Amino acid sequence: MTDPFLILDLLLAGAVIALAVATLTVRDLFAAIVLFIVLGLLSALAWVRLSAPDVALAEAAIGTGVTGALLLKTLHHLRYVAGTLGEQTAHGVTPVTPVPMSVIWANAAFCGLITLGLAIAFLDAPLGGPGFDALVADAIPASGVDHGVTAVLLNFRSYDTLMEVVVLLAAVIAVWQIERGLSEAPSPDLSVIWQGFARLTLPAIVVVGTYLLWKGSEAPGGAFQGGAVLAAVGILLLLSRLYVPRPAHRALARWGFVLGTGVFAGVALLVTGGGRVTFEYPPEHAKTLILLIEGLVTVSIAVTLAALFHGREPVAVRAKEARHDA
Amino acid sequence: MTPDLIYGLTGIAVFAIGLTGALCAQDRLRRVLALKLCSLGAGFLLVVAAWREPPAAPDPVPHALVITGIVVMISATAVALALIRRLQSLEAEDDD
Amino acid sequence: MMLDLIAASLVVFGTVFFIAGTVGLLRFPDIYCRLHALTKADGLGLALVALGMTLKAESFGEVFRIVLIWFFVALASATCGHLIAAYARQADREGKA
Amino acid sequence: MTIDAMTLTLFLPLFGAMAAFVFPRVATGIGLVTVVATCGAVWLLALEVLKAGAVVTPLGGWEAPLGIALRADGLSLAMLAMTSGVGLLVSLGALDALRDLRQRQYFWPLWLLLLTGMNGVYLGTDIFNLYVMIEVIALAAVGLTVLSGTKEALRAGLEYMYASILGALLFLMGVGFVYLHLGRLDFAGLLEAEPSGALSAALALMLVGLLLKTALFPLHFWLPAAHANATAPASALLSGLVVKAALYIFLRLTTYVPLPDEILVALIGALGAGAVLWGGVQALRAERLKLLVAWSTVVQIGLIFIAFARAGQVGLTESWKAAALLILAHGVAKAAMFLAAGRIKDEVGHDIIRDLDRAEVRPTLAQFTFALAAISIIGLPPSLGFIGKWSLMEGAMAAGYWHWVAITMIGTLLSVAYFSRVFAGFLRFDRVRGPVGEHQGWALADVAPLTLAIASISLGLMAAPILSFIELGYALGVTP
Amino acid sequence: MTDMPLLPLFILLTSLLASPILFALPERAANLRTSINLGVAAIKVALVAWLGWKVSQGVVYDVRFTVLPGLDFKLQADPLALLFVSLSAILWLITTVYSVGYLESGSHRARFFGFFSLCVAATVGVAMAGNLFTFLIFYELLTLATYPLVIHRGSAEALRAGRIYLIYTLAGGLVLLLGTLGLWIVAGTTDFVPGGILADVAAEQRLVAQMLFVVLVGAVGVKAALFPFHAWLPIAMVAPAPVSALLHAVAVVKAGAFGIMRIVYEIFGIETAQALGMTAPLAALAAITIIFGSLKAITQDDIKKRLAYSTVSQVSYITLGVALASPIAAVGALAHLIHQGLMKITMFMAAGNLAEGLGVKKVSQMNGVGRAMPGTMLAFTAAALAMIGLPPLAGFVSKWYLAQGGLDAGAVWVVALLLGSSLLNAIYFLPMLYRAWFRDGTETEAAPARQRIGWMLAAPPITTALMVLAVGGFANAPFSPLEWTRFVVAIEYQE
Repeated sequence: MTDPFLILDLLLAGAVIALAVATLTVRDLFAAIVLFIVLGLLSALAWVRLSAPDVALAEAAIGTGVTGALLLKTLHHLRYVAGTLGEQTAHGVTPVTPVPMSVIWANAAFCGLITLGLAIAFLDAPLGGPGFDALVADAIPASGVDHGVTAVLLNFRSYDTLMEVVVLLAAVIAVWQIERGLSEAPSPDLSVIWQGFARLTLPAIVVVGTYLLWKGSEAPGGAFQGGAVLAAVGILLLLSRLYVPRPAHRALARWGFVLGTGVFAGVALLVTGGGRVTFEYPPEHAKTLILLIEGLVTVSIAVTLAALFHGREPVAVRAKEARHDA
Repeated sequence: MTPDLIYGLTGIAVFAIGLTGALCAQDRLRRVLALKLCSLGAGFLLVVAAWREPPAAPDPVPHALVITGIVVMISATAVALALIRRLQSLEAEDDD
Repeated sequence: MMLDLIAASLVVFGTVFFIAGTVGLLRFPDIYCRLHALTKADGLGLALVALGMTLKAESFGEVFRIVLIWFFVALASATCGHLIAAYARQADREGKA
Repeated sequence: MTIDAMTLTLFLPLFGAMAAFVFPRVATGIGLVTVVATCGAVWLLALEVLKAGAVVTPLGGWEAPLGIALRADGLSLAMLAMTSGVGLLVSLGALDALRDLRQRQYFWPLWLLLLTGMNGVYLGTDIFNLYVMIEVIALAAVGLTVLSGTKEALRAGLEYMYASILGALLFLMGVGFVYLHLGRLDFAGLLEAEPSGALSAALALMLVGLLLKTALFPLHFWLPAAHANATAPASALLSGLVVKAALYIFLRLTTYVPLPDEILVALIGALGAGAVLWGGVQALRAERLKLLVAWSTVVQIGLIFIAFARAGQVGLTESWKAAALLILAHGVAKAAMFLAAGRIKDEVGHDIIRDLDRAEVRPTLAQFTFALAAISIIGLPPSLGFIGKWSLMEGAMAAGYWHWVAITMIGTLLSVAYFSRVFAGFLRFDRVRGPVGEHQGWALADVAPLTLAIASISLGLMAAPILSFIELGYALGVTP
Repeated sequence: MTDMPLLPLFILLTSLLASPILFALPERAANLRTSINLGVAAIKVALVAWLGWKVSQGVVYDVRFTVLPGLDFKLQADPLALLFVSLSAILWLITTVYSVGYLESGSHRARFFGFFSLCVAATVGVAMAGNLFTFLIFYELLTLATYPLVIHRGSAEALRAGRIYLIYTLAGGLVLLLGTLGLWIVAGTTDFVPGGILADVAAEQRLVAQMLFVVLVGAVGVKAALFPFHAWLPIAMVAPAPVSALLHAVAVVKAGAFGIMRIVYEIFGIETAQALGMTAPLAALAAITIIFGSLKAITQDDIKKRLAYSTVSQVSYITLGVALASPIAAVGALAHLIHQGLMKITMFMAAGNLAEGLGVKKVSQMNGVGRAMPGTMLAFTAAALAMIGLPPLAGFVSKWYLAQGGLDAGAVWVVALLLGSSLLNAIYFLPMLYRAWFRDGTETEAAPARQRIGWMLAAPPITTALMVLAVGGFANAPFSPLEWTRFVVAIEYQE
């Protein structure tokens, strides 16, 4: 073995695959979600090994952190509705019939075949092969930022990024639409200690989130990671009941969701003219504009993710109406 | 043997596991988990594809794509979970 | 050289505590004991590892960040431990009643 | 600030969606204005394309492959025009169909986001960008599917969501393989690609993902319930427009990277044939009107894939046009049909086919609209559907592929059979007590579907200009 | 030169545009509906007359626009088209009067007249189609527009009949589509050209041309009720009387027969068709249908069904005349297209009057109806006698030419066939006449149902009966159908 890190790589890879299998096979759903969270964190670690700290941060914060919170909240809701709170169940909704061994083997064989086919194709491709490396290197100086990933996200492929924020917007609209009038499972009664913890950590998280955002132009970090960390603030606030959404906040929330998208798209349009096309920031203002966009997009992402966690639109639902609506 | 090879195959395996789970899972929540595995596998593949033998820096474009993919995936997950919650409530009401 | 040795042994000690904590998690009979093993042993393990890392730090800023990480992890694990214990006790009571 | 028409077609609905979401009270007004304005933008773009053949904008000033370029040619414009045109009429139909304030205030932002996503697909030239766009479409479409809030709709919506996510992830995995092989993600790169294992895997993953999204048999399992249980305008959008986005990507991909294998081509054709037969039989058995219409979508998608299958075969490179015509025809006719079905359901109070003839109220205008749309979907002259079927059969016969001809004909007969069940329900009177008024149940809301249905028939007479238009800037083997 | 090149289009549009207006009219606006109906029908007759005048002056009409590259939507007004157009225009006017009277108290009148108008538009389109592609369009439109009329009564029986009708005709349409596509592929055009367009193809790919012949003629043979595709016609008789009268005597079955003419004369060319060896089997099939239809007619007790089987038999005279490949027989065939239309529409309207006025629907109930409804029954009698072929009535003229054509083509069996068929005609028509005039009606149950019928029901059959007499009696006058027929045949046979 030439590189001792390869042992780490192999261990990590083995753990990732084992966790993936375990996530789907472990009986208790709560355990499955926890295993999934561990899997996400280990994947993030692997991605750090692959020199992708931005991606690792995003995965840890959004793909694992916020997603994990969402999954657990949902599981809580399902168990509350089913009256199985505090039990270990293999199902959230419908009772699961035991799976015969033959099906399991068939699944394994199917999974193996897919892996095999894709692996052959993967080995066929040139590793470390062609890419955008040279193009990015050439274009970075004109992009207004120094960090490659941020340059790609907010300049070279800013269109994708705008649409990504649009996806987030679509999600929150859809969730509000789906959950209107949904009566909520009461959140667990968290003690004073939790509230103290929240009070203590919240300012620090805000600082970290802002730092990640600010740092994004030159080092790993940026709007999405920062936004996710700030969303954690929102989630903590919601869980600790330090903040309770009220119907009056609805309009503000709507503005909060569209703020980032609106400014992003607006800037993209405003810079046009004089031979410049959409999204073509004038080089002398590029950094300012990108920072402006990133800042506001961060706010929107944070608000949106927190809203996705909270779920239903904060409306005053009278008990009778809720019943009828459902 | 290089890290990209190891993690590339890992990613493919995770994707395949997720795919199998998505097709076979009986429980709604478990299916979401399976789909998350697929997305993780795809993330692995792109991160691996961006990797270059050090000291060369990796290609930032796939990294940006994976970040986008992660955000897209959480949006989709949130919607799916909202559907599951709502549906469960409706079905529970019917049972009453 | 001396510093390296101290740092390394601190990290190794820390790891030992981690392993002990993990064994406890797997082998102890009920949730309170497990929690006990996890929070105490892991807290100490983390502190030792962090301490070892600070000795190897290149700047004061790095030391500061390591300390910050330790502080928040300790805070979080204490809170979580409390929450889990409280939740388990509540569930136990309801089960008995 | 000088904004080009292409950007406008994308950003207008986006801003409209945001405005409609932020100001829910005036969402309807904002929505209508936006859709009309989008139609205007498409018109401007059409003028440019007519002049130049194809229009390209490298967004951010970064040329592909580093940046993302928007490109409009005849085909993409035909899709855009269909989307905004059908969208406008469905929007008008929605004015009446959505009576619940809360439904309305969510319908508009979701529908406008859907429009953004679809316009983005038709202008996109970068496969990762297409992935993001199909996700925009998916989330908005699921939101629309469950607009009615019924349990059935939610169940169907969840299945749809799973299928959508899985399809998108398969596509994303394919994108990963394309990057591995090529190091770039634009269409031009695909066109120059050397065949390899990685490229085949990429193509297989992407195509399967798209098949799942377009619901080609046997991956159609999610479609009938989703389209049947949504509210009528949502069904019209889902069935008429949304499945077309994935079909369009499929068409683009298979023309830039021709399907490598005869067997693969035959497989796609066989699946199309399976869709035609299975969907037809299911439509014959469907108990509810909207479910029948949804199954007929499965059939039509199968027919379109039969055209695709031929597009991959040597000497039949022109048959993509048949596919394009069928896509356009189905888009217009199916939107009309779902809106009409919704109107019938509104007036009669249910949409159980067996009991349609018990109704004392016969919304004749909506029924007439339904029948007109059925003419186009069955493929009777002179509708656009007929022209599409004609082109498909012409190509297949000229090349001696008699099995495709036979499948098409069987499909036509099946569709006659299942639609005549509905007509019988419309026109039978001996099970009603009391007089039946022919002119009851007419409403202003019938205008939108009727216009669509008439368009689906009369566009057939305009097939020649449509054909010459979709060929603009779309030459095979030419870098986009 | 022509001062109005779009005249054929206008003729098409009169009834096409009238139909949405008729649909939209409220049920109670009966007077307005009648005015529109009659007005449009009259305008159409006037336009057709004008067209006829212009065409006889040698003006050539050709309205076309491109639908697909190389494929045109084409309307033309050649003499053959004119023959059929004038028949449908005039009979539409008469039947409209009849329908107004017939449906006076019925329901769904808006829908009825809307589709009725659409049917006529389709028939006119079939007549004036300049190529097979256009023909196909209107042929299918005809199917679709007649379906709601067939099931107009909305009963379970009507719907079953409608389904059978739809399956037969749409399947036929699908086969026609197949044939048209095949023609388009092998010939590169679908235009109707006197003398045909397939001479070269037939020489090189004989088998392909033969298959094409079978497919195309088989497809239109469904509407022409050619054996064994005739089953839909008697079943479709559940439709209201005006529908049976106009559509199943004139529009639909004639569209099929007309299609056979177009295909044999102007797609294949009579010489090519003969060379392909396809005319003899077609003639045989026609002969079988003639005898079969007549035999079936004898066994029917339902008046309309008896008439329907008679139609099956009589329409095949046209096919026979075409298939004999002799100019004289062709004159007979074309003349029969007109004559049979006039005769059959008279009889159907009379049958409708019997049902309306006396509740008589079966042959066995016809005792003494002649005294109860003398006008109607006189018309019926004239038409029946003409149908049997009593000289100098219309049916005799066409049969005479057919027989001569048979001799001309060296097929002596045709004379025997015609004699036999006339005998069978007599067997199933004469008992009806006998019952009507010579049996005492007081013993029938129908008498109590007796009610007076209005002039709108009584006049049309008498008018058409007079026309039957006229076209037979003045067969050789200028502008009579027979004369015009000779003119057409001269073109088709390129003499």
